[in-house]
Amino acid sequence: ACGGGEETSGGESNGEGSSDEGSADYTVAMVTDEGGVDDKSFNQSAWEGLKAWGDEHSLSKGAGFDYAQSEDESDYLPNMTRLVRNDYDLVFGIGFLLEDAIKEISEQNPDNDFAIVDTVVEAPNVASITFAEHEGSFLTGVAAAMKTNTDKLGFVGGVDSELINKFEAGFVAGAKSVNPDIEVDIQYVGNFSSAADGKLIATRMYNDGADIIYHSAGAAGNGVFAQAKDLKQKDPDREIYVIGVDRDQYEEGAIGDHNVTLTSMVKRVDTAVQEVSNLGLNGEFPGGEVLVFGLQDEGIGIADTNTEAYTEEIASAVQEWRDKITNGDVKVPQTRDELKAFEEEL
Amino acid sequence: MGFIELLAQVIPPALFFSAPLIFTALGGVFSERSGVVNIGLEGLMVMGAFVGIVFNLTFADVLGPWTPWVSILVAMVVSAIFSVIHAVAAVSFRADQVVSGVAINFLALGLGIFLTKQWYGKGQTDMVSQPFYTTDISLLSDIPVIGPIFFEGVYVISYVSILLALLSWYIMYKTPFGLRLRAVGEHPMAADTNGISVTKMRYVAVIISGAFGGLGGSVFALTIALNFSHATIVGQGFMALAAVIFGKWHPLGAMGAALFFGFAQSLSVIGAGIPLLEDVPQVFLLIAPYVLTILALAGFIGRSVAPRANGEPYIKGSR
Amino acid sequence: MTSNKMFNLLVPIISVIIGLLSGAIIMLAFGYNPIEGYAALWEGAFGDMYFVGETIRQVTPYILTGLAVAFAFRTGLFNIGAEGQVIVGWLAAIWVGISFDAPMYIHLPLAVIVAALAGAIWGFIPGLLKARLGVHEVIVTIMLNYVALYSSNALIRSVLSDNQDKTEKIAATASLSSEWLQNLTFFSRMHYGILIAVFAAVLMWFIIERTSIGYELKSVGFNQHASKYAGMNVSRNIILAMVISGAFAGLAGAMEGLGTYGNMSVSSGFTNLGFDGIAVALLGANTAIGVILAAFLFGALKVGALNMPTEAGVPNELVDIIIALIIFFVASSYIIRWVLLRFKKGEK
Amino acid sequence: MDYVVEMLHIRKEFPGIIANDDITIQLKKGEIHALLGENGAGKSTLMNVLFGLYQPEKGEIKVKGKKVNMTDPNVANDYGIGMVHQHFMLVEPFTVTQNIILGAEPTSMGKIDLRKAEKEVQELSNKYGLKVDARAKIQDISVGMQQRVEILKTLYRGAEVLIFDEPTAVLTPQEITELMQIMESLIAEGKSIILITHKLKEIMQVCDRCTVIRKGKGIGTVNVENTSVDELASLMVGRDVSFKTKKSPAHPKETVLKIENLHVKDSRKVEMVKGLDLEVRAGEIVGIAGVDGNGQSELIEAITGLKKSQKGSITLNDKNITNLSPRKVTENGVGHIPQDRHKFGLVLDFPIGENIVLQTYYQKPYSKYKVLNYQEIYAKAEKLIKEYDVRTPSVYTKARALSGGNQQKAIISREVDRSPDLLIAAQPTRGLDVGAIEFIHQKLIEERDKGRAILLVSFELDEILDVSDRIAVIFDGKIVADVKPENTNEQKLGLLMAGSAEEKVGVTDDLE
Ligand SMILES: Nc1ncnc2c1ncn2[C@@H]1O[C@H](COP(=O)(O)OP(=O)(O)OP(=O)(O)O)[C@@H](O)[C@H]1O
Ligand SMILES: Nc1ncnc2c1ncn2[C@@H]1O[C@H](COP(=O)(O)OP(=O)(O)OP(=O)(O)O)[C@@H](O)[C@H]1O
Ligand SMILES: [Mg+2]
Ligand SMILES: [Mg+2]
Repeated sequence: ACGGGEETSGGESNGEGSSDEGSADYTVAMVTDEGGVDDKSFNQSAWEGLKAWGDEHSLSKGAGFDYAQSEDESDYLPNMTRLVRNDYDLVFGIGFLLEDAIKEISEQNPDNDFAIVDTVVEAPNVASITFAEHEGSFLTGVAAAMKTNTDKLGFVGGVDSELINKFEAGFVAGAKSVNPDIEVDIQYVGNFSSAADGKLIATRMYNDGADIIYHSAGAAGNGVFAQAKDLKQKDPDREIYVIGVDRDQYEEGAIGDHNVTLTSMVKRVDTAVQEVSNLGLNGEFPGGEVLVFGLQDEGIGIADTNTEAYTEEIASAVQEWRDKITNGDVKVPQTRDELKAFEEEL
Repeated sequence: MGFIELLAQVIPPALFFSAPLIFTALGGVFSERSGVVNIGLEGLMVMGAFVGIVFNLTFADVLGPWTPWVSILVAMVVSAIFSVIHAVAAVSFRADQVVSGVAINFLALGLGIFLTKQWYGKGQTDMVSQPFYTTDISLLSDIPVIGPIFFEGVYVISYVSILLALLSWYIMYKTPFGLRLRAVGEHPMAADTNGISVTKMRYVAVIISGAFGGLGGSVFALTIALNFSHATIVGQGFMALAAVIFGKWHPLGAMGAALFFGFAQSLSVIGAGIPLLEDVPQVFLLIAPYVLTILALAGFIGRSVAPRANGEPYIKGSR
Repeated sequence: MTSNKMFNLLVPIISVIIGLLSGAIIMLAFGYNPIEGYAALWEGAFGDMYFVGETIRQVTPYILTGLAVAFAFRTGLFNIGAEGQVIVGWLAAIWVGISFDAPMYIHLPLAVIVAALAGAIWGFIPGLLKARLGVHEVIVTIMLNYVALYSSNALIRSVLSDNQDKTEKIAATASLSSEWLQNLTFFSRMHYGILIAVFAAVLMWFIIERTSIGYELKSVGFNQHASKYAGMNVSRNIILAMVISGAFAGLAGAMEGLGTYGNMSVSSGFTNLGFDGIAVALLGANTAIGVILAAFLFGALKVGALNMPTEAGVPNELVDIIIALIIFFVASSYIIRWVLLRFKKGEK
Repeated sequence: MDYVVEMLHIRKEFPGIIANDDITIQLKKGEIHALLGENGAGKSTLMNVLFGLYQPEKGEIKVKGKKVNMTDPNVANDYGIGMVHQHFMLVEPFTVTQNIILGAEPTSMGKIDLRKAEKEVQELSNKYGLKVDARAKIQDISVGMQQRVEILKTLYRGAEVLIFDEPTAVLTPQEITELMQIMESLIAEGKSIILITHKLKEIMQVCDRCTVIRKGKGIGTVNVENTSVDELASLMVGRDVSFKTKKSPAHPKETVLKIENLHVKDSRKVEMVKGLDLEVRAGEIVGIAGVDGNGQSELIEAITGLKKSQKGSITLNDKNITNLSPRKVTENGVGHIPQDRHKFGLVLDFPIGENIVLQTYYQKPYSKYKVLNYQEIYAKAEKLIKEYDVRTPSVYTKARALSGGNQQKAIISREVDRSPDLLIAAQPTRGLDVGAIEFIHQKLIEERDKGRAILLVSFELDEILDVSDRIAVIFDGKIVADVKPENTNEQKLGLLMAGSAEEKVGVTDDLE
């Protein structure tokens, strides 16, 4: 974890102080990717953060803060431009897909503030918000390793890319840290949208003996939930789980009286958005900086909603490893190469 | 992994993956056999998925485990009504049928998302609590070898789709209705001079395709996606259309084509976990179903000839 | 005959008006203010030079995919594969754009031509299969869309980048974007591609209406038997039609690659340019000039729609509904003609 | 009065044209009533009104003296009216039985009772001597059998009044004779018939009365007994028509077409032309006489390059043109009036002007550097439609909108205008009225006199005997006899065409 978060944790109190006068001076908007503002994932989370920020400063949607939704790739830049031209001081691009758009618009409008989530754009007027997903994934790996009966886990990724590899590496590292003999079955869907393919992959993995699957596959992950719930419905005694991603996916796991969501790796995009907005409001906009939100600053969390499955024992083990990470005792791998090195050291 | 195990791995998913395509393709067969081209299958599936999910969400508490079944029925009815738009355009207004099908696709998605936003205040619905679940079909699943492959952990609805294909074949080839339907698609004027109302037959056929498309869409939504959003139905309708043509406009052919797609898809996804195919770059597995289809067409399926009057509005007395 | 011409003009206009009116009714029904909604739409499409620029930027690929589909239709073929042809064209343009160094007068034309060629090859396959084996072009083009999507994703990742989600930006010498146009339109992404698109439309008109090649293509599209009897090579013409159609779609990919984005990203879904191209072509009655007009309508509606949620609180899906209704009414022109005739008779 | 059907003062309009203008026709029970008129006179329209396909603007229809409203074909069926359409109303991929029962299927428990249907069809077929194969698909049977299926269709529905719209246009002489017998047996069964035909001989042969219409107007009804072919013709056309084609003796010169030992297979890979030899010289018309299906189509397709031949040679002006592409064949000087004008002869959706240059569009002056010169194209078209009297609103009208006769004239103008050394005319007058036939025959002879070699293929023996200078009889893929028209007659030809061996020996003496 890097230092960016530490300063910002104080940001909230600062923001509150200035709420009265600041309202009209500093306005903030965000542009979603194709998932839309209600994607139950980071777009939604970001919007919740922005709304919270608005409430905090008694602003209303359209006057003070707003969002623009993109239908497809070609809409990112026009949406940004429109918001800038509507005099929003800070515009967030939510998701790494908006990287190019932020890059371009920040050059065109050097006097505006911009922020990008999930990737890094090097420009003096852009704040890059990233998350230590590998750390959170490490903890879900720990939880899964504690929970598994078959010593076989699954990881379903959306698209085989640097970002998703972070989830994969962290998860595997976490699991193997608990029990080096655990096998992790890894497969990528090829996209973030095909629930059908997600389901097919989950079918195979559960068939092959995996009992817990961590997905990082967006809407394709719905297929993983569908398959887990199906198996649970057929045999309620079977211990079968999914680990959610980005936000607490407890709701998705509900099946009758049971719930197949063991836990979720939660990215607090809302917190990040709220904090960066407050920094901007206070004239401390972290332009040109890369803010890494990690375990330490609660930018990454792990859900414990499913108290039945997510036992005390697991919780305490997870806490133990969390401390090791925040202490710096454990350095979580972010790539497959780093993972290899990590495993060798085990 | 043995061959049998492989089959046991691949076939049940192939079946569930195929079912929505089978339903929708059957709808396409009815419509096109009557001479109405149906590019709108995609839109009909969207409508079915939307209605199936919305109904399911709304009535899950009342209907309990029957919810998915009632949902697909309601989806059938609503999509059938929706398809009347295509029928009116294509049959009564003599519209270019491709154009009107494209309009159906735009309209269904636009309406579906628009209404979702109106009713749920967001671009996608919640997940349904009463989807379809797999079961082991009693007795049949006990058959050695075959049982586990075909009857363990399958959706009953998959078998409904196959039965429906058989039923469609029976209707189309054994009943007066079917004979008249095919006559209308081949030579509407001949049918007309034999006292068959071309308009009525085509309306009925398009409405059937609406019902089947709705069925396909809702089954997809209630077995696989479990919610409705703009990404629920993306291209399945076009795959169903491909199945119609691949299957040479024959109900059983369309079913076979849909099963082939399902099998290829299943194999390509599951293949990544099979030792033999593990080292094949993923992209080859991803494109395999589509390339296989093209090869199959080029290799041994060959020419498929559309019903003679497919796509042509019937105007009395023109030649 | 003159009344026929008047009808040809009147029917689409009336269709658009009815479509917009229906949209207004829907807005009213759901408690939105249609005037505000349409004002926002207008503002978002033509409000100032920036939006005009963006609209034109969106219109550019629509013209080309519209031409691709229309060209195929004119020759009796249905190209649902413009989508895949756009993707391969885009990929090819980027490939040339990032892997060469050459002066602009070589680099840019080369990138554009290679994109067209890539699209052409993607059209050649279904053309060949149709001509030689009678395989229905609709299935093959649908299948090739997926092949293009997944293969180009894999290529971006493995060949054009080092396992990244997108390629690097193309060299400036291969770029269609223009500072001049951007400054004129307050940094819109409008680029010189519109000239290529309009030129392509003229080219299509010329080929179809003015050349013996077009004569053959149309003839084969209408009646293969008579064409063979008249000494035309039916197979060659089917292939040629798909190749030209694919080349247009490939150019649309070049517009995106060399103009709008300057790179290409891994994508989990289609660009929809090809599918929208079907609607554009049909709305434009498969003629070159019609395609240009329809592309403008389509592009303006799509770009303007983005402004509706923010300005008027109207969900932008409403525009999809309006577009659908417009297409529907254009398709049903028979009934509009019929009503118009009644109207005229009544007058007399 | 015992009229079974009366159509009184019928008026039917189409956009821009009055197809039927105050036409009256009354059908007596038990008669065969001819309906005569030029192409486009309005005969089919009138009958479609009777059959309920069109609604008339004015006039009334009475069945057995009772006024009825023919709203659709079902009503017509109910009143016992059946129609055999000019263009067959048969579903090609269906079987004979399926076509016959379509719309009135016998069922048991919702399922078509095919066995019962086949039995009924067989019974009907036996009763009226209409031989059909109940299980064959339409696409696999001959045109003659297709027509019998059409007749059975009406009988199956219990028709008492039968309308035949140009039934003989597509039949061979044998089939026509059979049809006449069938009609007579139907009359004997108490049925009544309206017959549309352009062949006046047929009217004289079987009809009792004849109603003539001209340009949509009723001219009147005559008793066939009291009239003659010439009178009918002039009533119909409005002027005198000469039937015996005027022609001077031929002066054949050098050989233009020489075919030796030709073998051709059809699309199902069955050999249809089996070692055929033929010669056509400049300045003569050679008529190919034969029953349909003896290799005529394959012969023509092989000459014109539409089909590959397996063996043998085709020489044109001493140049080997065997298996050249259609374009090369055309460029070498072959013109071809195809048998099926809709399928091969025209691109129906092209304007008539563009159809005129269907083979020459790529040549100067119609195109230069691949750019079309529409001015030249349409100027040419204007000239030809004037010269050949093609009746069309303009050269910009789509070919589809022209009547068959005018479409045929357009094709002939195109083929003749290219001045081919060899002109192949396949069934050039099928379905045309006497006026048009006269015109076309005249054109063929004119071309002969200009020194062209002409190969005429026709199933109409009249036409063959009338127009040809030499007749080659084709049977089973070979030319089995070569006779002069003046040395033979219909009976002799008929025997030859049936492959009669003795006759063959007898006539081959005629070979030069
Ligand atoms: N569907 C139609 N639409 C417009 N006009 C038509 C249509 N059918 C026929 N007509 C018009 O009616 C006239 C009569 O046509 P009809 O088919 O009755 O002629 P016909 O006497 O049967 O000719 P033929 O001897 O060639 O069969 C034509 O000149 C034509 O202009
Ligand atoms: N769809 C149509 N549109 C306009 N005119 C038509 C149409 N169909 C037929 N006609 C008109 O009908 C007239 C006669 O048609 P009909 O089919 O009876 O001709 P025909 O000479 O009998 O043709 P054929 O020899 O092919 O049977 C033509 O003059 C033509 O103008
Ligand atoms: Mg007629
Ligand atoms: Mg005729």
